[in-house]
Amino acid sequence: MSKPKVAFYWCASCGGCEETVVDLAEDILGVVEKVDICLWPVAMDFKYKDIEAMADKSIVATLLNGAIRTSEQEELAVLLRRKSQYLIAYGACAQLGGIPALANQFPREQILRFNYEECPALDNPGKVRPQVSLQDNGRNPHLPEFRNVVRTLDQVVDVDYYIPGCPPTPALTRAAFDALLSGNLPPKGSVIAPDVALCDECDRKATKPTNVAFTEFVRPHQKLADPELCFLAQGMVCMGPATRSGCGAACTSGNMPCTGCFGPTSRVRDQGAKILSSLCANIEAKDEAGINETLRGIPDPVGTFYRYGLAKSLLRRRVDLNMTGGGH
Amino acid sequence: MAKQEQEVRIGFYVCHCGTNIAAMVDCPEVAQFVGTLPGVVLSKDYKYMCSDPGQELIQQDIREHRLNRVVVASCSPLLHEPTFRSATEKGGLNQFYFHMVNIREHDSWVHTDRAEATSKAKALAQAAVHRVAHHKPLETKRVSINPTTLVVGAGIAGIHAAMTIANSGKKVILVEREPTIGGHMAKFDKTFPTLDCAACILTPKMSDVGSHENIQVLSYSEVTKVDGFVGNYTVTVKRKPRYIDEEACIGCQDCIPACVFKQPKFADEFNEGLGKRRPVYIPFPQATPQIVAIDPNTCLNFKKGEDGGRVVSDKCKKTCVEACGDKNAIDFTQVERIEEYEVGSVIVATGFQTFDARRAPAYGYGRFPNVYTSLEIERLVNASGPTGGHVVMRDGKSEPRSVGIIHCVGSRDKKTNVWCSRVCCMYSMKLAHLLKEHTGAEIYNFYIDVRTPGKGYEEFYNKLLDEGVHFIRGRVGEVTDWAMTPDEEGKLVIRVEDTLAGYVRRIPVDMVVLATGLEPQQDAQDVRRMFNMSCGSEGFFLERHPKLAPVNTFNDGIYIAGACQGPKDIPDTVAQAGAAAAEVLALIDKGFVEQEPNTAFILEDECSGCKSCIPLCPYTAILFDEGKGRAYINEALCKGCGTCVGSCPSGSIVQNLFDDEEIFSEIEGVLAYE
Amino acid sequence: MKYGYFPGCSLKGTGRAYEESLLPVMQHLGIEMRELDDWSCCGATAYMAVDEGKACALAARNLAIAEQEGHAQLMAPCSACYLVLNKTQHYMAEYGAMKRLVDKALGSVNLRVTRPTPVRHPLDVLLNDVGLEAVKQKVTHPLKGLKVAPYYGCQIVRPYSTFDDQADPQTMDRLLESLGATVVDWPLKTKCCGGSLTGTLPKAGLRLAYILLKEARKRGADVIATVCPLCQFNLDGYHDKIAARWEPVRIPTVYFSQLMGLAFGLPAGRLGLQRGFVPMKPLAAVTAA
Amino acid sequence: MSKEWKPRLVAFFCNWCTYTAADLAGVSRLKYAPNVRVIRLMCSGRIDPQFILEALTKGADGVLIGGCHPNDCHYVEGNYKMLRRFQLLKRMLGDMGIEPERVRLEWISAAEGEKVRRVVNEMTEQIANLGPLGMPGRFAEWDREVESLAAQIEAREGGGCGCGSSGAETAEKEVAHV
Amino acid sequence: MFEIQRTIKYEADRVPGFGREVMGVPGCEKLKDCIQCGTCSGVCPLSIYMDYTPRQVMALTREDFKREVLGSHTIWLCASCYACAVECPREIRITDIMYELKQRAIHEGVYPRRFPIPVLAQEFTKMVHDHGRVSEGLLVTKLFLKTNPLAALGMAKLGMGLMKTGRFSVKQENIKRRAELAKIVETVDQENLKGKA
Repeated sequence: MSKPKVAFYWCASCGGCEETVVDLAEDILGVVEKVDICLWPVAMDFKYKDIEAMADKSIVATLLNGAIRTSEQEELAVLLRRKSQYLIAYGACAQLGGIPALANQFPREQILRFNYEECPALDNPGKVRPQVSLQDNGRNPHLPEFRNVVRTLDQVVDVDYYIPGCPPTPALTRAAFDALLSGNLPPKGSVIAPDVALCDECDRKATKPTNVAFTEFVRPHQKLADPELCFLAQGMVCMGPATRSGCGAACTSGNMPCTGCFGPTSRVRDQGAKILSSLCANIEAKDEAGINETLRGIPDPVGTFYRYGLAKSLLRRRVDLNMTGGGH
Repeated sequence: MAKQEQEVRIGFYVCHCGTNIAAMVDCPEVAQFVGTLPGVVLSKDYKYMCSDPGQELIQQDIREHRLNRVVVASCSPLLHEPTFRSATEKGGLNQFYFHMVNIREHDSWVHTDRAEATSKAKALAQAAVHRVAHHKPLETKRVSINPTTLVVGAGIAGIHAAMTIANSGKKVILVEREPTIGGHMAKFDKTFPTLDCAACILTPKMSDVGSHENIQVLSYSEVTKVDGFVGNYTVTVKRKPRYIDEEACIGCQDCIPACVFKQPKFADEFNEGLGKRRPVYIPFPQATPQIVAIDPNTCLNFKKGEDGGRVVSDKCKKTCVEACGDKNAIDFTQVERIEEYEVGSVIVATGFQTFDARRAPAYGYGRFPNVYTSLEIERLVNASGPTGGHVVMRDGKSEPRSVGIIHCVGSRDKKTNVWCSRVCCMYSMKLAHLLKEHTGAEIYNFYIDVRTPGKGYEEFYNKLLDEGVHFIRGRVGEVTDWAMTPDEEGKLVIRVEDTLAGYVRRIPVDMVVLATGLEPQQDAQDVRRMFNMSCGSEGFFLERHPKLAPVNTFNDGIYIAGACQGPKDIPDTVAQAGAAAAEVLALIDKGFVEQEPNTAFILEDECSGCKSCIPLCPYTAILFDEGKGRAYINEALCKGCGTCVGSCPSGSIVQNLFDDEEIFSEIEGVLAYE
Repeated sequence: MKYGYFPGCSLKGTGRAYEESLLPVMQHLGIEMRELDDWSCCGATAYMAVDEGKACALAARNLAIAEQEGHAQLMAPCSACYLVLNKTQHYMAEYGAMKRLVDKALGSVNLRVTRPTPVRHPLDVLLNDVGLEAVKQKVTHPLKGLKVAPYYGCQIVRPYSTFDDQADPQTMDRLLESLGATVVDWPLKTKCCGGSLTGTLPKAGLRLAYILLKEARKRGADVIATVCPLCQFNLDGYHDKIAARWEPVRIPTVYFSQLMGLAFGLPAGRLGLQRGFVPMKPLAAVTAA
Repeated sequence: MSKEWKPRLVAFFCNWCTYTAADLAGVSRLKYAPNVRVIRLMCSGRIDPQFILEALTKGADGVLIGGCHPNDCHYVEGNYKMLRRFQLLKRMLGDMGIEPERVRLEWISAAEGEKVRRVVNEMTEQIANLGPLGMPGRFAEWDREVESLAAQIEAREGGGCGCGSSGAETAEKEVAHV
Repeated sequence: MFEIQRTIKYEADRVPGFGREVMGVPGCEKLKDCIQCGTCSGVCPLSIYMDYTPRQVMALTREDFKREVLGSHTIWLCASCYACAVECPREIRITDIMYELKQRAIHEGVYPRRFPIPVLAQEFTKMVHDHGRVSEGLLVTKLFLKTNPLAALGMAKLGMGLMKTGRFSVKQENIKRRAELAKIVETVDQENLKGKA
């Protein structure tokens, strides 16, 4: 009997998730022993044709990382969905939209204009932009279309499991493989991480007093953080209480507050709204002026609370943007 | 989260409420629409759902159609939710499988377009249908009732309520902020319409209260803080120093004439400033308790030095202490004390204050000495008043030969108080009668409308007409002291339109009496906050329902009686005090209350122990288990506001009756209908 | 302190003594008053009786000019002007339809009212902006012994005024006291002087003037102080007729600003005092009496 | 949206003050716009910002929050907690392109039936002037670009690899990233 | 001998809708709240001369007795002292209602012809309209010539006195931008017409 086939694919992502696969270190050998990696563009050459040629459901599991922004990414998502028994959103971008989804605050036209015309580091005197289709000396090359909206994987195709994180940890990845290979699978749609917030595993938990009343918020670059004290007790926005655990509290151990990459728990529909609710309720001031003064320390609530989750948030995208490239 | 173990089978009922709903909402159409929604097994419209047959219908359907959820669209849940919950329970279901839709107060009564109102009813009904599918069976919790009752305010309302409860063998703590109980009624001379003497009917009751074994009177004291909930309140009472040891004082009053002030010198509050008293005084002869008080603002012993420090004047010879002798009741070192009492229920009977006549400047109160308020006249005609019942004007000798009584001062006026004070017509006529009786003067009543709805009241009006008292229908424009004609010289001139005769008239009188209206006590808002009650827009305490729960408030275990709820006369006040006492006794006899199970609880396995919720609870019901590293809620302390639930960043707190799923589905449902 | 100045028609006609005394007094106190360019009649009480919309539009023209000229505040000494300009602002704030009508009408001649320009009465300015202390400092000839009955009339206390009590106004009382005068307490401070009825319906109108004069005399006043050109005219101009109808009640009526001028030691001849029918006795004579 | 559009407002009212005030408005037969649908909660402190976002995404054109006046909260200070959340939420919604008028917080005591009438009417008018928020419609519009792809894939099922090309339809529709 | 007069009012004597129309005018809304207490008449300095007291005018207006109200002396006796409006316990702006009734009386031409008050109002208005300002001397002269030339004689002495004290002039005051004023008035007229259409 041949080894089960496993695929890795990447869409709008930074490559960090691939690093995690590499970070499995020698364990990757154990994985390779048990499975057959049939597709891994970062490491191996392949052609779309090869995948298309595969029988439907012939891949046991595809771990797809990155958000979905272009038509090519959509097509591959659809294709891999069809070829795979289990499609796994791997990492924050595929699960929640991730950092790329912060682009959902801007109209496509503005993004293109900046990147191809206005960016100070740019040398593009002809202001040439990529074309979807081009007639050139009888050639007719195509490029993927840049979509208006950044999407999570499950906003494009059906997803079976999610492995969270920016990037996911090797341990969770291994756990996912173990579950896949053993057939001991959680219910469909599960996030492969504990369903408890980060504080649960944070070393600083004990240092959080029970009577926090915020009088100011400071950002990490404004203050040298106490290496042991709960960040919230220091007035620093930490997304930990609203974020799943499972990362081993990597950031807080490294003296940085949690930024929320593991996404919310299963009981929460909108991670940003929840941390907002919790932080604000605990502000000390009672009058509008005082409250707003305290809140000056959070100059960009969208960027702060939805750093990874904007595409998956209830609003998904800046709502006054239309679909013809224009907007506010 | 909670698994739906069985198929959801919803019964939906839309009530016509006679025509209250049906006139503006097409009830059959709503029923028809809801019948098409998933999970709805049957959908009916009915004339009166709250009636017996309506409730019976629900019970029968639950049994016959195996319903496991019930939704009724009718009036406000604040009115009939208990009714339908009970019907649901009688039908054999847990009562919390019921949900109510408000399509009367929030729909048919406030809208004018039938199609729109019907659409809204459908949307609201759909929301309830979505929501009720997520309802879970809940149990109410029983809390025992502390059988001691706090009565706040010892006017006639507080006195009557306290006596009623105490007579049934239950303990009462009666708090009064003045040095004596009795309230306004103690100041009145006669009471309308029977003209029996107020003191004769009130003072025996006062001394009964003072000596009742079940009543503890805390006079010269104020409630400052209330904690807890129905059945179990902790009340903090501030005992103001009266500089008299209440245990030691026997009420002999020997100290009063012994005071270095040979003559009474200071304005006497009880006599509305018309009389004088000494720094050591007893408000009036029948005061209860019979204990003197020392007023630190006038007593030389408390004289303040230039720097504000206490400088005992050498003029104070402490003659009062000397007169007290061995009793040693006078204690200048007394300070304010704070005491705590545990009670199960509270009757708030804090009464009213009279309108400040200076706020109606056209009538010259405070400018012209012979313009009086009605309360001043009560004292002036009172045999135990400052003049011994001899009606003389402020010069202390002349009797008025003509008196104008102006009704509605500070009532029915958008610039001051808009409401009718209910008692002024009657007390004005009573004073008219008494003034006439005492002086034989010509009496003119100036009124907008004479309102005498009460037993024997119209007859009293007839009696006054017989006595030749003038009744002039017209609201007085002004009271002045400038004369147009010789007979106006030296008089107060009332300018008024006699609206029935159709002439503007100028009427010179010696004395003007302003029938000032009743308004909420100055500190009514503070009292309201303390007891967690509501106020109407005019500032009187709001009853739970004007007809069906007139002495209840929105806070269980807190009742109101008397004029703090709205202007009323003595018979109505006493009736209401009795009603409040009956409510309290019913509560005590039942022994327990069932609490709405809307408390919150923390999902232990899912709490991360972030402690965000802990400081948010105003009742310190959330605690942290250091061992488990999790927070937990002490259900007994939780009052069910849900603030922690809305704030839990990982969604690990659940509020019964208002859990996230229920609310999300309600939101979705209310918007699902276009 | 700077104010736009809306004199109104009367201060250029029968009430010119008001302007003649007010301007130097204000100048003496260091207050700059700039007369609105090409102001038009406020409409007074008569216009309202003919067409409310036009009345508001015409009054608003002056508010627009004040705004155009950049005045933060507008001083209107005449009671009728004070009332009408305030009333126009109230109507525009309260009634959307009225505001739209006025905007349209003003817009047709490129005028615009975009913000409320506070309309102030000189008494309000003197008490609340200048302050009685500053007034007192300027007093060189205190009005010692002069018994003055302060008469406010109707329209500066009712119904839009916010600077004084409607039933028992005090600002002029306190101002007169600060000039050293003795203020006579009388109950008719705000009673109607008869308004325009003294001319059109003397039987009714003059009676009101008569009552005021009679009561002032009865209470021992040497002089009545007014704030309104029409009140001054009614109390000063009809003594013969009142005497013929009822009884002689001769008592001089002057503007409060004239009394201020006297107290400040400004030349009496330049305060318009010669314009009254019933002359005010020289101060010395009063004081001696 | 075939019917004439009318604003739809979802209101979250606290049980003790604003819900009671709305009952009072009913008992007093005050008339107001029928556009608001009330969801009752025990306290404004219970209002999770998720509820507001959920209402907006499910089709509400505006959300009204009613609580007890400061110092009057039945639960001491739940209303302050809502006020604090509201301050930041309003700003955040602005950053997300939602007009501030669409979300409104009002303190309405049990006695202020008249205020319920006024606020609902005012807000209905304001939102009528703003026009629909129409989030469900926007989501559908946004997702159309994905649906069109799915349709294309369906159409050429079994054909050669189309990866890297968006097909003629897309090219026609949109020739360049301009 | 005495003449008897019929005082009964029939429904036909009413002009239905009149009251509601008046209450629809800015400033007059609160008339509906009147409780007929008579405070207005009680404080009105001129009520003693009125054929109907202000209170009665309120009642008659609300009950649509248009002819009685517009024909009454009361509305012309109102001196705009605002005492009634300030004292009214129902906050009815009685003075403004009086203005409205005066306007209607003039508009319908039912005011007493040689009664000087409405003539004054109209002359005043005309002068403001034409010249932008009021020249009091000229106005009063015109008024007396129009209403009661004989009475003018009685006023001659007052006029002389005014002239002597430099307060009387028959010179017409004018503003510069009279066309601007005319345009404002014209625009209001047009808008009023539009409103009626």
